[in-house]
Amino acid sequence: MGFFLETVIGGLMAGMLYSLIALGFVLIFKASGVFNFAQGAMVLFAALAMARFSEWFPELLKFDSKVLANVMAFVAAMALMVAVAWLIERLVLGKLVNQEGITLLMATLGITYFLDGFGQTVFGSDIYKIDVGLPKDPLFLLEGTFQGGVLVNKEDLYAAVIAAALVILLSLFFQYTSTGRALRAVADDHQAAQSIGIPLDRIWVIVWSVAGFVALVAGIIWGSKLGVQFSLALVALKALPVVILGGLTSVPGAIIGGLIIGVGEKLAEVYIGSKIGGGIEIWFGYVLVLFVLLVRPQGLFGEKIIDRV
Amino acid sequence: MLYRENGQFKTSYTSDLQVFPIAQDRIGIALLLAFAVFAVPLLADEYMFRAILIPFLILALAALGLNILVGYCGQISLGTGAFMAVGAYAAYNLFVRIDGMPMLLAILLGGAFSAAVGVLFGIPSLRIKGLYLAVATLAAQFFCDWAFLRIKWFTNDSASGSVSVSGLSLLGWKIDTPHEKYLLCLGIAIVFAMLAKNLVRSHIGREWMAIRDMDVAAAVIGIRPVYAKLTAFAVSSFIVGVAGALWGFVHLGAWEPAAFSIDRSFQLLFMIIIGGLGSIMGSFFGAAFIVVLPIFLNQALPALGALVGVTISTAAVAHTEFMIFGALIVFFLIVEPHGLARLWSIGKEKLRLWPFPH
Amino acid sequence: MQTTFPRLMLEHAAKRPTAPALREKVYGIWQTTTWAQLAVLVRDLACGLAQAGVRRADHVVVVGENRPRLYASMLAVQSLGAVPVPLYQDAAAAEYLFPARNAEVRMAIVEDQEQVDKMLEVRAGHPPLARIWYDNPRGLRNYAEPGLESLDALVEAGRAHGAAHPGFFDGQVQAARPDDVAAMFFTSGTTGNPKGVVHTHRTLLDRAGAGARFDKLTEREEVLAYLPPAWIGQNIFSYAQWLACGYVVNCPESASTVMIDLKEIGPTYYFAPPRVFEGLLTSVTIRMEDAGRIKRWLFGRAMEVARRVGPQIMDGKAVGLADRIAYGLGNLLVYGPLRNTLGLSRVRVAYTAGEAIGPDLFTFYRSIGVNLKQLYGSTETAVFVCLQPDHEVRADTVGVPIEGVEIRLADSGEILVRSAGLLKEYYKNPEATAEVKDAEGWYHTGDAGFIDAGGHLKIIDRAKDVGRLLGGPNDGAMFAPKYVENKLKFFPFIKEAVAFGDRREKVCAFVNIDFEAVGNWAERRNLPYAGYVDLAGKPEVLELVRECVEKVNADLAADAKLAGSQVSRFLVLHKELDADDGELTRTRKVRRGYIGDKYQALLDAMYGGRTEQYIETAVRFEDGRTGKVSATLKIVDAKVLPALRQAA
Amino acid sequence: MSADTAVGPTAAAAADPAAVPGARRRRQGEVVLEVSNISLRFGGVKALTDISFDVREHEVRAIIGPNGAGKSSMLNCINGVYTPQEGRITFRGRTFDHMNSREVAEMGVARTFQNLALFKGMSVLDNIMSGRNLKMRTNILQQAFRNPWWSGAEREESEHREVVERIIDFLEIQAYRKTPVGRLPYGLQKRVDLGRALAMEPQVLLLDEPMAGMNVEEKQDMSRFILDVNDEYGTTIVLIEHDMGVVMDISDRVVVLDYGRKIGDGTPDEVRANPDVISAYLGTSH
Repeated sequence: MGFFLETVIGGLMAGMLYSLIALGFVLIFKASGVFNFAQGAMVLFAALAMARFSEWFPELLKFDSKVLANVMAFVAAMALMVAVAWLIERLVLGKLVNQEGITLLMATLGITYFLDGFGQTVFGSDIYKIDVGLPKDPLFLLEGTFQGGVLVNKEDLYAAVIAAALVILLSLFFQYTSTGRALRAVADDHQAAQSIGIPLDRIWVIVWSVAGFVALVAGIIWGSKLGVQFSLALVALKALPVVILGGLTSVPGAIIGGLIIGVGEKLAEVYIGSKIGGGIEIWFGYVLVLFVLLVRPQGLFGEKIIDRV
Repeated sequence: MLYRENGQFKTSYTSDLQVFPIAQDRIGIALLLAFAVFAVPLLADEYMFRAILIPFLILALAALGLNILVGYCGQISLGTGAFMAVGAYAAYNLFVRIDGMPMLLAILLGGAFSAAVGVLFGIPSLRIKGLYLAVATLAAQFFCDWAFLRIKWFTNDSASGSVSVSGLSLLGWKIDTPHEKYLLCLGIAIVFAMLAKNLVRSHIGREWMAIRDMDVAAAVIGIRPVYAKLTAFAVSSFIVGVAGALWGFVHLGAWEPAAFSIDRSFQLLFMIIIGGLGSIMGSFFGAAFIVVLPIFLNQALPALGALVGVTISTAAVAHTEFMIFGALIVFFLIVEPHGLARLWSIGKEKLRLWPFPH
Repeated sequence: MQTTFPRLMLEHAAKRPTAPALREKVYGIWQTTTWAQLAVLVRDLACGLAQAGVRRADHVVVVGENRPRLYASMLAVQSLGAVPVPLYQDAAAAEYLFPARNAEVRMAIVEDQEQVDKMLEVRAGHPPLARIWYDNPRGLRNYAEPGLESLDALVEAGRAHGAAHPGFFDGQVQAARPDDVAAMFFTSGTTGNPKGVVHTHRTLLDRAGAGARFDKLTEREEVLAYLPPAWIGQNIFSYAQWLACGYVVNCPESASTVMIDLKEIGPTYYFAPPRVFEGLLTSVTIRMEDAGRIKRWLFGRAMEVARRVGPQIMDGKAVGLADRIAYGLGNLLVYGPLRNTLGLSRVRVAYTAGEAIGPDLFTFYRSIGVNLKQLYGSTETAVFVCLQPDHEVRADTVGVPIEGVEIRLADSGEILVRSAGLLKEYYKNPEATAEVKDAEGWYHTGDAGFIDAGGHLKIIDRAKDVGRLLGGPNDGAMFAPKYVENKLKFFPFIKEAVAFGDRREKVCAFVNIDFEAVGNWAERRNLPYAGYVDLAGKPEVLELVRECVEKVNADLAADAKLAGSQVSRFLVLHKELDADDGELTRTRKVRRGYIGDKYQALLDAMYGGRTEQYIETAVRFEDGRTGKVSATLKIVDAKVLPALRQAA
Repeated sequence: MSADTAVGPTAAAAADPAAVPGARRRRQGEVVLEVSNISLRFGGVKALTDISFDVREHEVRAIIGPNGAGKSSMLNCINGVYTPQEGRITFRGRTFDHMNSREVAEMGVARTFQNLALFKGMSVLDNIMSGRNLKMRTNILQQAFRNPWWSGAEREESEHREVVERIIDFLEIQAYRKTPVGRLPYGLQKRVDLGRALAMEPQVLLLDEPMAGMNVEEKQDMSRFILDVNDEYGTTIVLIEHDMGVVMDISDRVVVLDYGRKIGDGTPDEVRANPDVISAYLGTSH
């Protein structure tokens, strides 16, 4: 039982992080109808930036306050992500308005490759550390209930909390800020939004910046967990089924989807994987989603699509 | 400029329906083939065969298959690598488990298995569209990666998890020199290119394109989306599977699942984007481009660096390659969504109208 | 030629049954009718017509585009010894009425609904028109008019009738004599009713054969039939010579696809009036303007070379090696492709006729390697009178009298022709016939001209317009206004010209500038102008026109007979001559007399030696409003050269 | 006269609406298609409410109404693009409560679309050829191995090509045969759309605003084509238009919709006289 709970909790933690990345997807899809395959690349890029900046600033400016270094690195990285967002809007999306989803998807594939290449050219391609002081030591809960209690990694806990906070923050942002409402308007109908004078290009820059911010946070958390390396980009691939499961356009969907898949794949790994050679996390989420889609083509929380003729 | 079309009038539909209705084109293609079959073997050295020609032909074949699905039927797929893998491993198992199994048959059956799997993962495409489908195909990718890595049966319980084949022969003709391998691949590529061309210019091809361009209208004129999409998946994965088998058997000889990873899927997707969506010819252009570019960069960049006195590491080259591919994809999607093939046909039109611009 | 059209057709069918006789682009492909199939079709049609009551010497109207079944119908009519009367398919119903009555037409074979509607109108005014057959049933399903049937029905009926009366058809064909009437062509005279020009099998075939031998035509020629079949030119090239030589006639898919079809077929024997060639050239220039700089440069250079040596090479004259190479290169890069895109790659012989063709236009085609030649002839002469032999081609002559033609010049300068190809008569119009055909069988062409030193015929004008100068240095010299005007109009800057001089001591001319051409010219020189009147008055423009005039004068001086017609004074009119103001005919021919009276003041000024003259004229605008334009026109003197050779 | 000035059959055969419908009405048969009590909702929005009408063989039946009256939705129900929540559709005696596009097509119902739904990536020829797909029998293998010498697929292609060519000829678009549809002017694209529908050799032809956005000549041509189709092939025609003028000329009976309800049904004259129709059309009538 304790083991089960442990697994579930572990799943939830991982799920939270998936949601975090999924959130990036959803934001961008809602606002610009782009299925941003590059989200993973952005995570890697942001993490790389964060990691290297936090090394470079102390060297350059000759100080050794970790906090300061991290803060500066964070700000710089964020600025970089905004720049990236701006460039993507200028050079890519701006030129592909009103194109089909497929085309845009492929474009983001291009962006992915570019960012991966660019990031590693600029920041190097070794494994780097991010240390924002997340505690690494484990933590035992409910020791009373079962003997041995339930082991939870503190780092995960913090991460989950941060992720949750971010998710809530963004939902609020969408609900209550004017920009947020503008974003929703754009998502619902580009032409209409434009006609009531919402500047699409600026909105897109904002959205991509927000996505960049999310990517940065995700990057920091995963980075400090696994170390910053190319494989980070692949974490995004884990998040894809989450988005689809939740429904491309739904923020809560992204969160719940994340949790479902996080828990689901852990349980599956533990209870099924062990019997069939293990490592089934890689595809579990996808196959799960596949079956869900057969029932609900628009995902759990997505809107139904009607063809007008 | 080279065209002299006066007097080339068609007195029957058959002659009007030819793949190359213009005499000059027929001559051109004949010369090209003759060159590929007779001249290239004389000119190319071992490295050429191994590093460029054979990979080019096989990947072109795979791209061709993918193009049928994405370019003609408009169903995005990010799982091509998986279907190549299925083809390769199926062929492998047939080849090693059934003794006396002819190589070619094994390869074709590999394609057949791949087709079956393709249809299986294509089924979602009946309910779901575009982006959602992309994810479904990714499912295929990851599942197959896993299956061929973890399920020992597929790899014939080989300890290392890598498999290998040897003693290739075709109807008694032993195929071991690169030259022979090249000819084998060339032959298969040509045959499949022709078959594919026939399909896309027949009514099945029109059904695919109809679904791609305007699925509601297609349904209204009586095209069954189910049939159209699944046939596209089947044909596509069949060709991709054959390519996969060739990649394993002929190009690699010994391989691991990594040979068919998601990167392979993306690489093939890039080939058809750059080469030209919805164009047989384009698949070959794209493959040539993407096979040659890295090799070119590997030569050029360090040399360039040397000029300005910078030493450029192989890693750097690899990253530049990434950047260039990424940039190119975006560039083509924006500037010429129909890729090199379109540029080619525009050039051809210009030659036909020469000296007039239009 | 001891034969008739139907017999020729049957001979081809017997000799080369499977060879293509006609091709028509239908449903996207060139559907072929072999000679054998044609023979069968003609037989059925003929039997059908006979059953429907067609008798020898009846007239049957045939109206429509070039369609194989209409060709077959003409053959069928001829096989019965009856006379096909082709009429212009774009004419209005009213214009059919006179021919129908004049030829007592009882039956008509037409192309489609459009023509049927017109024929039904004709019938209203000419009840005897009892039977009408149509080739294309589209839109005619609900027509219930009596005597209206499809050609298919006719063929059916004919087949039955033919089966019932074996040997009937062949009997009819054998009964036909070469001197029977073969066809009647209505020429719209400038005044009065059109005249029916009657030709026999002999007359048409004699000329067709002569023309064919002249250019060594074979049965392998390909011809595209796109001009109205009612026009004798079209009839000779794609009917008479078709049967005489047995080559292939191709019918385009539709009016909108002629250019595409031309390119596909690539005819080897091509005929078109200058208008068509001009249209082609214009399209070339326009399309080249959108080309990139390099291409334009290449094109320009290539055309220079072509202009310089092209015609000589065409004429088989010796040219320097360097030039040969340059031309060869040009041929590879420009002329060849150009011919291809125009559909003229395979042309062996191309003819133009009907009106004078500008030298630039003419030489353009020859310089890019199209063997374009001129011929002289008319409906009455069954076209072939004079043709230009290869290697002896010039822009301002129409070639040498060919086999079987005698030419004489009347003192008036009028050209008289005698050949076996002359019309039999004008139908039911003996006096008109007598006017043009004298006792010794000379046909009076009504054209004035002369044979030049090289033995080539040179047309200068309609005989009735040729005048004489009176007094002055060249008293009594021949004055050919049209000839002068044409020479002037060949300059792109000059749109219209009117030359005066008959019974005057010297020649003076009114000139209309081409607003567009001169406009561009002015802009290139960034010469500002307010509008037509302003531009026409600019001294620079007058200078420009003077150069043209003097070039013409130099040209005329070279020719003893015409030296007197040089233009000594001219002015540039302040308004464009316009049919709405009665200055031009609807076919844009200048009405010299009317203009002379209207602008009397200007004429007087010119001959009165004044240097300028104020004029005010009423004009009618498109929208029917009328207004006045006024200007003070400068009168310019042009250099006149002495005649080079003394008159022989 | 030169090549470019010849007059094709186009110019003359201007439709004479006055005469032709008379001819047609004589050929009018019994009811082929009957729509009864159709109601359609999107979520809360009511697109159609309790619509009933019938279509007789060989007639030209118009459905008119202001924009947003639910005309297109009606067509979409008939050929199975939408599934109405209530109501039945009876076609040649068979009754359906929802149609499936394929079945509808097989039963011989074709349609054109309001805002062109052509296959952008294909030539005019291929677009119209695609309309033949139901009539094509050869299987994938035969097609893959097609060749000029011994091939059912090749023969099939040629046969259907000829049918299609007749349609191209009928619609007078010979000059554009191999042009990609995208490059054609709007009016011609409409013709291709019609051609694609005709290629199905339909018994009933649904036309969704065939003349929308056309200039006067184009409208004339189109009306002529519609009438010709109706005469030559006896095809029953159901057409939607918001432009009353044209419709009244060419149709035998007219249904009028407004806000998803039927407000009138009858011959053009009856409908013209109908007060509801007049009020519905105030301002919008052309």
